[in-house]
Amino acid sequence: MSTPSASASAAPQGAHPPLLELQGIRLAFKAVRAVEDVSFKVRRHEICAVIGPNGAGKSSILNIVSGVYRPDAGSVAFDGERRSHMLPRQTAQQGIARTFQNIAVFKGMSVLENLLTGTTLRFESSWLEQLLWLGRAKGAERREREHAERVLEFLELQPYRDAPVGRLAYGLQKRVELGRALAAAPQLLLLDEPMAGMNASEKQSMSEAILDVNRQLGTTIVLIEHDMRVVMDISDHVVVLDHGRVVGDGTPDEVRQNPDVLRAYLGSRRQAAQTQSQSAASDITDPPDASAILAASAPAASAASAAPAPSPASIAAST
Amino acid sequence: MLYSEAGQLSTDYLHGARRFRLRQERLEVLAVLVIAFVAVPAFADDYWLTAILIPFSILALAGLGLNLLTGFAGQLSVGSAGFMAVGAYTAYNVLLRLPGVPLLLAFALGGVAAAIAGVLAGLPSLRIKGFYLVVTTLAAQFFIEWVFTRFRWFSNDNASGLVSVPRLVVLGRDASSPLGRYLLTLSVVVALTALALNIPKSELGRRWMAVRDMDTAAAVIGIPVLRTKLLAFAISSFYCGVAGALWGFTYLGTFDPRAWELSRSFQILFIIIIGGMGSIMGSFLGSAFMLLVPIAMSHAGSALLGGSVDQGAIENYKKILFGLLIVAFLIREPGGLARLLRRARDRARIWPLRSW
Amino acid sequence: MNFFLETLIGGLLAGVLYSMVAIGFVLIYKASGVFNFAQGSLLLFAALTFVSLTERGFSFWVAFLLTLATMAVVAVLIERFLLRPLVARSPITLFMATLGLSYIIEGVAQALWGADVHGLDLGIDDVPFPIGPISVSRFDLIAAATAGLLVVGLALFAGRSRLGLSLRAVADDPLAALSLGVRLPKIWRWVWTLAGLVGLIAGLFWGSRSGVQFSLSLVVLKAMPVLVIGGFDSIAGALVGGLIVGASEKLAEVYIGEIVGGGIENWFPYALAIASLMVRPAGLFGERAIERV
Amino acid sequence: MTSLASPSSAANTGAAQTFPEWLAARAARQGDAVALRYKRRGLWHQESWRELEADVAALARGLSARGFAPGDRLLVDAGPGPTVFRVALAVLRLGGALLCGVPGGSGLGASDEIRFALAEDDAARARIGAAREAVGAGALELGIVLDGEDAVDASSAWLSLDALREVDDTASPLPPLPSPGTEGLVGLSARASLTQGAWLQSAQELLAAAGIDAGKRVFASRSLGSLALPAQLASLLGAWVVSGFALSFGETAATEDYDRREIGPHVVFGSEDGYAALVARTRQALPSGHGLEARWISRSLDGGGGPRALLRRFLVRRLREVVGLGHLERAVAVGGAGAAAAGFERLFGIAPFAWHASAGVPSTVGTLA
Repeated sequence: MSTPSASASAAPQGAHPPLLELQGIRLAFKAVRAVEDVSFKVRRHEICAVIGPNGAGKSSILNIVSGVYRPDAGSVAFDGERRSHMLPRQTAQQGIARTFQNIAVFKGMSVLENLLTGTTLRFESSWLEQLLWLGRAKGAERREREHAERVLEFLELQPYRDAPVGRLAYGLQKRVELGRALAAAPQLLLLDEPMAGMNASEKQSMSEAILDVNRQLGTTIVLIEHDMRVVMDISDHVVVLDHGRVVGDGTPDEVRQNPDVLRAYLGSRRQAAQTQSQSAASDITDPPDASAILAASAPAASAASAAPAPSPASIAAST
Repeated sequence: MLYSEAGQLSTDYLHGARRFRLRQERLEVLAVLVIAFVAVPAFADDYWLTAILIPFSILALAGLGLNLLTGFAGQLSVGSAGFMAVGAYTAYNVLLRLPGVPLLLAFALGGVAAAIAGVLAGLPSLRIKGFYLVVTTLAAQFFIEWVFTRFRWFSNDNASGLVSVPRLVVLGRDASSPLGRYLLTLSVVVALTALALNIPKSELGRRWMAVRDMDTAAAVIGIPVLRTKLLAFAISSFYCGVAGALWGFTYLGTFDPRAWELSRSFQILFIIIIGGMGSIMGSFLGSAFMLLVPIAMSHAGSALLGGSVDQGAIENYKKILFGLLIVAFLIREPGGLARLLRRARDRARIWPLRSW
Repeated sequence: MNFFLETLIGGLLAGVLYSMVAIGFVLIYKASGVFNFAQGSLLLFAALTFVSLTERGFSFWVAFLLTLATMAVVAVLIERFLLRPLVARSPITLFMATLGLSYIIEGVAQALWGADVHGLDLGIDDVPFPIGPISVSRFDLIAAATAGLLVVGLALFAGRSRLGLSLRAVADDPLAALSLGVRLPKIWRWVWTLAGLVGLIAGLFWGSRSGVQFSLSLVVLKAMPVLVIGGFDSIAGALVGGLIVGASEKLAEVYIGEIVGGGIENWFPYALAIASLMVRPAGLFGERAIERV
Repeated sequence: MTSLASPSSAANTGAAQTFPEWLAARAARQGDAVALRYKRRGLWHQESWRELEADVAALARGLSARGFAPGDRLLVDAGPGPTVFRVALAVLRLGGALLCGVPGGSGLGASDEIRFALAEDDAARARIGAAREAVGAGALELGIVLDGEDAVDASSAWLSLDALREVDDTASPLPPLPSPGTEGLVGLSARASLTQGAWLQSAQELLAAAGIDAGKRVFASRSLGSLALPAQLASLLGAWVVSGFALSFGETAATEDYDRREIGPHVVFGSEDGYAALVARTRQALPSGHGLEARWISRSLDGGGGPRALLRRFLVRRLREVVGLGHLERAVAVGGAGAAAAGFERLFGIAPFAWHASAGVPSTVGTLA
C-alpha cells in the first residue's frame, strides 16, 4: 500500500477473498511512467470506481487487468489466481469483460451481431459445422441469439436491433459496447469512462443500466469515471490515483474527506488544463463536456496509429 | 421490388440466420438459378458460354474467395492469382499422377493445396497488420509463379511449359462441350456460393468481421485473433484454389503459369472493390462488370472509329477507366455496386417515403 | 574473393537504385500515411515525359524543369481528387486507391506518349571503373553519388526549411501539428511534388539502364521489400534497405540461384523482407507505434 | 373461418354474458385459432384460444391461492401488453375488478385499501408504493411485477408472473363464475366502474358498428399515451373475447412501426395521439422541398380531380403498404377521433372509426380514454 490513508481504509474483507487484487503494478511507456506501484483490492459484487486526473494511470490499470498491456512489475490476482501477465483472450476466458474509453464497437456489424460476438467463448460449434450449417451449428446459433436478445432487451436496444452500429448515436454505441461485454456474462466488468461525452439524460440511463447489472446480475464492476456526482452516487468503493500512485482508497465518504485526494485533484486539474491547451489530442478533465470529448477522444484513436512516437500529452490522453 | 413483409413473422432465432430473410429475396434467387441452369443453356451460343459466362462465374468465385478474406476478415491480399495457380496445378497433377481420381475431387484437392499455401502466406499476419500483408502476399504470389515456371515437374516436364488438361468427365458423363463446361463450372460455383452465404450470418463470419473492425476489442472478448485470421486465409484460398482449377480446366484447357500473374490478382482485387467488399453478391456484380465493360468498350470503340481501332489504345483507356472507377468507388461508395443495389432496393421498399 | 567483392559492390550499387524509388515512397508515407503503390507509375510517368520532351528537341535542363512542373501539377491533382476525399480513411483503403491511381497514371502516360520503348542516354557511359583490385561500373558510382546527394539534400531540407519542419511535425503527431496550424493539403501537395522529383531522378537512371518503357513502373515491386526492411518512415532506412536488398539479391542469385535453378531475384527480396518483419515488424529504422486503447 | 360477427354470435355461444363465459365459448368454438400474437426478444409468439384459456385458468388459481377473492380489486400500473390482458382475464374470471389509471395521480382515495397490485417494472413498483403511502393503505397481500423478474425476492409480497403460475393449484377450487352484474373495470381518475355485462355490451356495439369479426388480425398499439391501459381494456378486451379475432402486440412502443409491417393487420386500435404520432412521422418522411416528385406528391395528397385523383389512390395504397397498413380495413380511434384522425385519413385513405362514451359505455370510462 502506498499511502497511509489507503492502508487505513484497507476495506474490511467479506468471507471470500477479494475478486480482484492488484499488487505493486508498474508500467512505463518509453520515458513516461504511467503506473508506479499501484495496489488495491476489489470485493465481489461491489462497484469500484477508479478516479483521478488525466495521466493518473487509470486506463493503464484497466488495460493491465484485461491483458491488453503487460505490466513491467507487479501482479494481478483474479478470483484467487495470481498472475503477472495474461493475454486478453485468457482474461476473457477467466470471466473479465470490458469496454473502452474510445468506443471500440464493431462499426460494420449490426447491434445484434455486436452483442453476439460477446458470446463467442460459449459458442459450441466448430467452424466447419458453421460453414456447412450442420451438427451443433444450429443449436449453438439459436442459443446464443436468444442470449443476445436477452441482453438487447435488458439494455432496451430493441429498436436498433439490425441497425449498423457505425450509424448509431454516440450514447447508443456506448450502450452497445456495454451490451457486448454483458453478453459474455462476465464475473468482472471493467468500464473505461462509460459516460464520457454523454448528456445528462444519457448519463442517467447509463448509471441505471450499470446499477441494474450490478444488482440483478451480481456482476462486480470496476469503472473509471470523471463525473464525481455519478461516482459518488453509484459506487461502493472508490480508488483515487494520481501520477500513477494510489492516493486514496475507501468508501465514497472516506475518500471525500481524504485531504491528499483533494490536493491531488485540485493540483492536477490545473496541470491537466495546461496539457489540454498544449495538445489537441489531450482528453478532457471533469466535468466532461460532450462536444469537446467527441472532438478530442475520437481523433485520439487515429492519432494512436498515425503518431509513431506519442508525446507524453497524447499518452495522457489515453490513460 | 416493392416488398410486403406482412405475415413473414420470425418465430425461431434461426430465421435471423437465414441466407435470405425475406420470401421475395428467396424467390429472386430461385429465378436467377432457373435462368442460369435452364434458360441460358437453351439460348446462349458457344461464344457467350465459353468467352463470357464461364470466365464470369470463375472470376466471381475467385472474387468471392478474396472477398471472404479482405471484405469480411479485413486482411488485404494481392496473392489470389498465386493461390489460383496452386489450385490449378494441384488438380492437374492429381489427375495426371493418381489415375482414377474423379475430377471434382481433384478440384477439391486443388482447393485444399491452395488453402495450405494460403495459411503459410497468412502466418506473418501474427505480427503484422494492414498493408504490410501486401508484402507477404506479394511474396507468395512471386514465389508461386517462380516455382511453377522453374520446376517443369509440375507441368509434366514438357518443354514449352504449357499443359493441356485431360478430357473432363463428371460422374461418367463427358463435360468437354462448351455447354458441359458451362454447367460444370456453374454447378461448382453455385454450390460453393451457397456455402459462403452461411458465413456472414454465422459465428465464423462474425469473428472475421470483429477482427476486421477492431482487433483489440475482438481479442478482449475472447476471439483468438491469429487463428481467426488464418482460418480466413485458408477458406479464402480454398475458394481461389478451386476457382484456379476451373480457370485452367473449364476455361483455358491449356495453360502455363502466366495465366496467373500479378495482374490477375489485381483484377480480382478490383472485382471486389467495384462489386462490393464484404458482400457475397458483390463478387458476382464486380465480375460481370469487369468482363462486360471492356467488351462494351471495344465494341463501342470499333463502332465509333469504324474498323480502324487500335487495340493498344483501347487497352489504355480500359486501364484509365478502371483506375478511375476504383478511386471513385473507394471515395463515393466503398460498398461498391452491391451497396448501390441495396440502397436502390431499400429506397424502393419505402418509396415514396425517404426514411422509415 | 574478388568475385565475391565485385558481386557485393555491384549489388550494393544496384541497390542504390531501389533506394531512390523507396525514398519517394517514404516521403509520402511520412507525410500522409499513404502506402503509395503508384510511386512506380509516377516514376514511369516522369521518365516518359522527360524522354518525350528531349525527343522533341528540348535540352536536358528544360525538359527536366518542364517534367518537374508536370509532376507538381500531378501532385496537386492527386491531393485534390484523391487524398482530400479519402482523408481519415483506413490505410488499406488508401493503398487500394493508389493502386487505382497507378492504373490511371500508367494509362495516361502511355496514352500521351505511346507505349513503345524509348532509349535514354544521360551521357554516362557504363564503363568499368577500377577501384583497387575490383572494378565497378562508373554509371553505378554516379547513381550512388546522386542517391547520396538526394538523401543529404532531403535531410537538410527536412531539418532547415520551414516546410520540412512542418512536415516532420505532421509525421510525429498529426493532431498536434494541425492544432499548430499546419495546413495538411499544402504539405501533401509539396511532398507529392517532391516524390515526383525523386521519381524523376530515379526514373532517369532506371530508364537509361533498361530503356524507358511500361515495365519501369514495376520497380515499385522492387521497392516494397526495401521499405519493409528499412522501415516505412525512415529515409535512411530506405537507403540502407536498398543496399541490403541489392547486395543480398545479387549474392543469392549467384550463390543460391544456381542451386535452385536461378530466377529467384523476383521473390528473394520478399523472403528477406518477411524474415525481417518477423524480427523487426517496424523495420530497421522504423518507429514502433505504441498501441493505445 | 365462419363469421362470429359480434352480437349475433352471442347466440351460438350460448348467450355468454361474462368474460369467463365468452373465453370458454371461444376456446370451445375455435380452440386452435390464434388468440394472441406478441413479439418478445425478437421472436413472435402466438397463443391459441385453448392455450389462452388454460393460462388464464392457471393465473386465476394462482391469484385465488394468494387470497384474491371475488370483489377484490387489482391495482394496475402497466402499459398495454399481452401479459396484462391475460392477468385481466384471470381477475375477471375470479369476479374481481381492475383498478386502472395513474396511481401517482390524484385518483387513489383513502377508501380503496389496495391489497393487490400489478406493476410493469421496478419504477411502477415504486410508484405504487408511493401511492399507497399517500393514502396510508394497509399491507400489500400480493404484487405482480411483469419485468425485472430477477429483482423479485421470495420474501417480499411481489411475485413474477411465472411464480404466480407455479402457485400450487390443489389449493381451494376456483369460486363460481361471476355474474354479468359484477364490477369489472374501475377508472381511477373518474371513480366510475363498468360491470362485465355493460362492458361486453359496449364491445358488441363496437364490433357491430366497426364491422370487425373473427379471422381478423388486430394490432393493438402500445403507444397510446398515459391512459393507455384503461382505454385499451375498455375498448379492446371485450371486443377481443366477443369477436375472437387474433390480437397482436408489437415488441415495444418504439419498434411498433416495424412490427406492424410484419403483422400486416386488418384492424388497428389506436388513440388520437397514437395516430397523431404516426401521421407526423409519415409526413416528415415524405419528400419535401420543391422537387418535382415532392410537389406532385403533396399536391395529389391534398386531393384533386382527374389524373391526380388516380395518383392519389395509388399513393395512398403505397403509403399504407410502407407503414405496415397494407391490409388495413378499419382503424379504431379509441376515445374519439380528432384532427389527427383526419390527418390519418388524408394520408392513408381510411377514416379512423371514432369510439368513445357515446358508444353506450358509461361516460366515466370514456373519460379514461
